[in-house]
Amino acid sequence: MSALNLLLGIVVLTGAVAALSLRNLVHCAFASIGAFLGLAGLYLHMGAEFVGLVQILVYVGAVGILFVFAILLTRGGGVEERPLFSTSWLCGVGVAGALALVLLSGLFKGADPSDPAASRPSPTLKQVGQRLMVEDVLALEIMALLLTVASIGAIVIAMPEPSRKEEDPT
Amino acid sequence: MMEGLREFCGMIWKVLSDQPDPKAAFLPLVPEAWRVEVSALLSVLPILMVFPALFALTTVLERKGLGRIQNRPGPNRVGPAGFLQFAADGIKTLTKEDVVPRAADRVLHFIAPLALVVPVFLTFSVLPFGRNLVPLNLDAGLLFFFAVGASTELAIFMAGWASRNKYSLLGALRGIAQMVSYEIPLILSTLSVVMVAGTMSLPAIVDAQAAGSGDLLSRWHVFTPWGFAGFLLFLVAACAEANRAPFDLPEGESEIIAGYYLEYSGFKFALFFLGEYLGLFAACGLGITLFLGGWHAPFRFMEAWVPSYLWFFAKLAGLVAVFIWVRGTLPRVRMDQLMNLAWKFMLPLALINLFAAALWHFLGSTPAGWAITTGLLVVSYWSLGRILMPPGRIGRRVYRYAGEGPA
Amino acid sequence: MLGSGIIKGMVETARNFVGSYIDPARLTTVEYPEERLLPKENARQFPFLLHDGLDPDAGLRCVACQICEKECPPQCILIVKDPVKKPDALGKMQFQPKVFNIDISVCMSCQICVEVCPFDAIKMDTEFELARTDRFGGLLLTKRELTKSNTHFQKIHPIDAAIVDGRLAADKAKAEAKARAAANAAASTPPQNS
Amino acid sequence: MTELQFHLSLSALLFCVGLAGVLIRRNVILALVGIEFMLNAANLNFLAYWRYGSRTVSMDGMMFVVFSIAVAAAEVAVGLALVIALYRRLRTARLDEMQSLKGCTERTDDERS
Repeated sequence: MSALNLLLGIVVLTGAVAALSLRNLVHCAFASIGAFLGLAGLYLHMGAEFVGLVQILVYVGAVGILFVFAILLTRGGGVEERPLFSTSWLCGVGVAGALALVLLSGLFKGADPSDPAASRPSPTLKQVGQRLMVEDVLALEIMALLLTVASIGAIVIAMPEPSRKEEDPT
Repeated sequence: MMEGLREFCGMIWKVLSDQPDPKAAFLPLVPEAWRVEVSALLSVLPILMVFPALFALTTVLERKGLGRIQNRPGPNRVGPAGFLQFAADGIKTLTKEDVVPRAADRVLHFIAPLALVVPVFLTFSVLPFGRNLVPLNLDAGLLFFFAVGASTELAIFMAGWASRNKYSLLGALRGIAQMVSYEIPLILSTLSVVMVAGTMSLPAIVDAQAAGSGDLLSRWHVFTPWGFAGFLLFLVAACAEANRAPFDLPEGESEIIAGYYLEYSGFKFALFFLGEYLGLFAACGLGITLFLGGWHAPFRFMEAWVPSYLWFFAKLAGLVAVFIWVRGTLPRVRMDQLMNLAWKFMLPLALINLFAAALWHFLGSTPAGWAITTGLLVVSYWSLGRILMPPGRIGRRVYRYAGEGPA
Repeated sequence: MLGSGIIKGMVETARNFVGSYIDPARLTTVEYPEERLLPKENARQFPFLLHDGLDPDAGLRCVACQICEKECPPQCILIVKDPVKKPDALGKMQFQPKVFNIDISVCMSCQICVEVCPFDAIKMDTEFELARTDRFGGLLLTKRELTKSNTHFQKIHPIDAAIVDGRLAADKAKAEAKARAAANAAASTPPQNS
Repeated sequence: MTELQFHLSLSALLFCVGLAGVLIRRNVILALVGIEFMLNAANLNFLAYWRYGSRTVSMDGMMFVVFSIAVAAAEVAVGLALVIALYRRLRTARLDEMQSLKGCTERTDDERS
């Protein structure tokens, strides 16, 4: 566990906690983007160059911008005056905390998995491309279809409905 | 003393002339423990020095050039022929009061200019400036360029939102809409190069364009039908990405005053200005790398005389001059025209160009390949232009009071 | 075809760019502190007082009649008459102003003082470089600062100056002829009984 | 703690933070952000097992992450479109105010404020 890894882990966790607890929604969005960037750093540090860069491109360049736009479109730009958390927040935190306890205890109780990968795998982009385009090409095609359907569906859902008055002549 | 000077000059010469590893001249002088840090510093410092200097020079030359285009002399007061204008501007911006609006979000207002400039500097790290002169030879260099470049949109939003000014927010939203829209044709036009060269590493793409021993002219991608079309698409999209005229809607002075950096003054404003120009340089550098042969000279024999990085910077200057020329010529487009151009014209054309590049990959540089790809691109350009701008819908403009109007 | 207009425009701007280096007539800009345009004949900034000859005191045309002071709409002129008469350019004894002040922060450049002056003693100047480093300095002009030579007037308003000089010369000639006739008619009579 | 354990525990914590956010935040958009964190935690898990597991030569973990990121992008696009459509209809983006399925379509005054 290197210092850089630890630092990136702290960035990710603080970003995530801040994103879900800040009062100003735009700050939440920026904090979540910080967490995504930290994750991208972790991926890059693990040697997954392609995935790390895709993480930046998708999460910072697209998803973060989408969050910000959605916040502004739902008038969430200001500071929230009303309570942030639901009345049963204790329950939610309890469930999440219990899950964390279970996961962590399982993680550290089991046999200590030693690092077998002494050699750093760093697949070249060509290998990744071969894998995507040759072996997993069906999954890729399905993914392309899914993305097309999702984008068309998103446009259809978010399109303004024709106002009732125009529809109804009465 | 003289001996040391001569040695130093020899070292400089070793760096300036195209060495296999330019840093190799310096590194043996450094203690073993510090080599990694010094090597990184030697990679980073030239970028941090050369490009801001280029920015300073460009601001003066741009203003002079625009002046000449409008038949006026341009700045000519400070220094010889006005060439020290950038120093005056710099001193002015640095000593100005840094105003932060009371309602502004102070933290984000402070971070925004940094969040713009830092990624732009990072994009330079994958560009090959010369033979063996690439700071970071990434396998996915192009992906890195776009991934890092995408985060400038966030900085723009940050600036616009944190200022708590409706014009700032409008400018930021315009900027994001424009950059998101033009990112698609930009990436698609570069993908044609990736497809033909078969790599995303920028030095490898440059190598793919080197002239063979038998070639008279270099095999630059711009000299192929798909490369030419891709280069034009790239230039237009890069112009929009860099928010330059005629796509400078995010800052449109006549409509929203200065857009997202309306509430910035002093040093922060200077940082935004710097970031904008550095973004332009980075886009030009990418265009040179992908389409104009990178640091290669047009003819093979020229590469022996002139160092490779000089070719790169000469091409960079040429491209920046083209952008200035376009800025001096075209008026700002309207928002709907901007979106129509991106989605209805450039996106289909970029996809067709990708198809043409695929055809080229199979047909090669044969007469059939040339004829088919050229025909495909010209026909699609012509028909898309007809659909987008049917002749007759836009008539000849008649001036009521001047010139050829009705008597 | 789409894009031909852009190319046409680019050619036009390139022609302007190159042309501005080749053909200096294209550059219409006047680089002001070094190069100056001649002031326009009808330009008017603030009034000044005229004097004939070289001595500003002796040749002052103003006779302190105070018409301009009364007519001035914003009341920016202050005249204090000198009780002692002095000979003017024609040798006639006339009053002169002891104080003649114009507050140009109040003056609105209406030129009424010029219109009403029967002696052609006050005219509009074309001097426009009135900027100062101190805020209130140079706003109150005294007689010494206001008095300028007739040659200055001839330089800034040549057409007006020719008319005025012609009229004054005619008056002077008439006065001299009259004086000569009077001298010839009655050589012994003293000149001061009008 | 080994590298694998570090990454796995980070992933577990990130997942739980995201889960807590989904459960307790009243804003729909932040619930979506929480879901994104949970997805990212899963991605981190995949990559950690790929990198520190026994079969590093096969790129299965990476492929899972690539496809997962694509799914996440699609999910965010549709989810935010839904949020915007809901906002347009109900004029609110808060989960506790979206209660027409509870049967109380008439909101009382104190709830509306």
